[in-house]
Amino acid sequence: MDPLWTEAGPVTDANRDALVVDVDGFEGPLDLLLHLARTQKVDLARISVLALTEQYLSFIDRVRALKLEVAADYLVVAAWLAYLKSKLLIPQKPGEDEQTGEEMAAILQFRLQRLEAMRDAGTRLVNRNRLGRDVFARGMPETVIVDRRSKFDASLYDLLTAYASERQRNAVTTVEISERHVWSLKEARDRLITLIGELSDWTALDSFLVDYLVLPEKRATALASSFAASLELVREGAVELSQSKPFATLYLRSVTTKSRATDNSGETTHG
Amino acid sequence: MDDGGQSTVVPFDGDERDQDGLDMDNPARRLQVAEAARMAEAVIFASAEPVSEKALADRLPEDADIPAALEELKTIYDKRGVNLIRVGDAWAFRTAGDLSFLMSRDAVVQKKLSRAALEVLATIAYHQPVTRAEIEDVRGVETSKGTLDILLETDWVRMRGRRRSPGRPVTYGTTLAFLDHFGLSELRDLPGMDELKGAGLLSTRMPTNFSVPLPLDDPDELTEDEDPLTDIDLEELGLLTPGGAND
Amino acid sequence: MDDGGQSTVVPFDGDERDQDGLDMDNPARRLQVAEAARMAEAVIFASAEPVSEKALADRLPEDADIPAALEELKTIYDKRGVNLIRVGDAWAFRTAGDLSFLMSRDAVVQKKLSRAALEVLATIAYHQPVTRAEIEDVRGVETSKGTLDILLETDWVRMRGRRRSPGRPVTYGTTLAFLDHFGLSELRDLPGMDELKGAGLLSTRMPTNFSVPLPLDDPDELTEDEDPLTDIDLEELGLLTPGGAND
Repeated sequence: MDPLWTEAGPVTDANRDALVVDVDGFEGPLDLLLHLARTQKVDLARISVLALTEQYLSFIDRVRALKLEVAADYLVVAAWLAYLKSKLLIPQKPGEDEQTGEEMAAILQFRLQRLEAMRDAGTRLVNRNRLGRDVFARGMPETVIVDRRSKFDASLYDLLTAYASERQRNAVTTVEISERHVWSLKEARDRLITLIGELSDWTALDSFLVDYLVLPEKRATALASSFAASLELVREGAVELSQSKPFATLYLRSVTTKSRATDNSGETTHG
Repeated sequence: MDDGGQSTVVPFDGDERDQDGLDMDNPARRLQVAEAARMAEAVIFASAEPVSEKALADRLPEDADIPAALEELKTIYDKRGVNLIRVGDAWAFRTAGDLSFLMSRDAVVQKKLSRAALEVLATIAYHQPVTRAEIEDVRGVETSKGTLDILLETDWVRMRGRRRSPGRPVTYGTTLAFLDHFGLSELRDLPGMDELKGAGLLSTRMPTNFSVPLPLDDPDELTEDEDPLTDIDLEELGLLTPGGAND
Repeated sequence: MDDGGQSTVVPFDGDERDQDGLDMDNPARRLQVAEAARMAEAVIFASAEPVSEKALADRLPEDADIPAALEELKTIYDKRGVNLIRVGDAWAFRTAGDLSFLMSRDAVVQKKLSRAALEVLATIAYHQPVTRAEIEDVRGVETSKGTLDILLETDWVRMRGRRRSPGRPVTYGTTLAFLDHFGLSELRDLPGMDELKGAGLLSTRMPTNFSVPLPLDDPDELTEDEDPLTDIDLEELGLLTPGGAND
């Protein structure tokens, strides 16, 4: 995932800056979702994911109707939610080798709960008795007790910042900023994987991505570039593609997930 | 006090100690421990930073029973205006928490952590060792510049090493300074740690039984997707000195 | 111990006190003094300078009997590793005189590495084996011999060998002590370019030809274009006295 990113590093960066319309100060789509989920005023474990999906999509539609540019993160999640909604509404055909809507919904709930848990934990942490605010160390230390390993003092952070700034100072910094208004589908999918977790099972997303990321008149070309981007991801070994017949929906799944799963079980197999 | 991890730094006195750890009926031994406690007290008191048991061992006489001395000191200072606090494998005197109302005048203005930085800090603290990709997975956003580097700069967060997985990503964890700042003796003391672990919220992937959000009947019982803690887990939780043999 | 001077700051309870100064038979009063002692203890402990009785009076609750509290504290600490002492009209904690020998060992002042030294150290770590000229290429400025000498003195940097190239320049590398000090299990634990960027330490907008080298797998092994250092080399470099008799 990372190598894909750095390849397009500077360009992506510039683009990100241009696109960031912080949707009312939310820190990313998961934050927005958590906020919307709380408005349901029930335990996160009992929220209606379908209702949450509706809330989110209508929120995005409203923002877009105001002709405000919405950061791509939010659109990618909108695409995923639209897909989730379709899966929740249309009963699963038996024997289909892909995630059920219920499984996808459970993943979403898990992620919302986990984010909320980390937020609460952060709050509890800063509200503890803290050194230098509530509890204090000796104000008049008489000596510095050091493990006598070295009479020199430097931290890894010191070392790394020194190195980074040295290299930065001497690198010729010419940055090309190219203007693009739409994210490439490859970028979108990269983000999607970051945002929604690994797509471990066959997932059809392209049509939804295109709906949310691209203006209607550009959908045909976007779909084409999406397909091209998918092929490239396949070539790089990042995803697998599957299509049952010509013109049928394109399914993709992450390859890294599988290899990581293998790795966790002990042996690393390089493939 | 967990004696297990500490025995590694005290080389000689293992055989002198009986089952109860201290043979306090022996007046000579009692005096010896009291004297060691005085010395440990002086050294720890003199320093603003936590003093490691190794540093104490370096300074105190070879035959000093440091764990016993610390135990005694800790008891002596328990109800006082200044307490002896364990921070990882180090010890420090800190003013008692209930007196914070008195101390506010000494408070140095601390940089307020941004919400994002706090979230990243909590994610690192509870999930460590954790990679940047995993932090982003928890938060659903990329970590912007000025978040991780601020935490590294405060010296609450450090790079721990690399994950043994494809790409060998760098892992992050917290420091002794983190424990010291937030008044934690070890990571297991993190607020809500056990409940969060029990609820499966500290895993990078959704636990298989997650869709059943019923509270556990017996929080001590392992859930289906939990493995019993291995030594490596315990090390990570700071319950065991890395490499240290249990006694 | 001089009670006389203190009675002036205690407005109301003069008549409650008997000849011995404190009416310690009264349990409520005893508790009150103990609590005041706790507070005084915390305040004096945390203060960067000796604390006057007036300053204590400003800070502690109005009804606190400060002379009694200080008296009690002084008694408590009298035989301890740390004593409460009077400095003019103020109070401070000090290591007990008979234990000062414990402090003298720490007289070594830890030196901070200069920015330039840190940069050279980092350059050596990432680019090893590296010659002085190559360090210069990376840094864009000349490296003084003094800086290299300091780094050799840290024991984090060593001369590895000589490059098989004209002039046979000395190659530098890091030591095991380097890894140990910076908490790395191997050189490859040093974060790469992506990770430096991800941590916010390196700008994400670096030129496309920019790269950070992969540190050596095995820093102990000489690379193909390195010769080992001979005794003659060491003599030339002034690391070995001719004849080798002296150290």
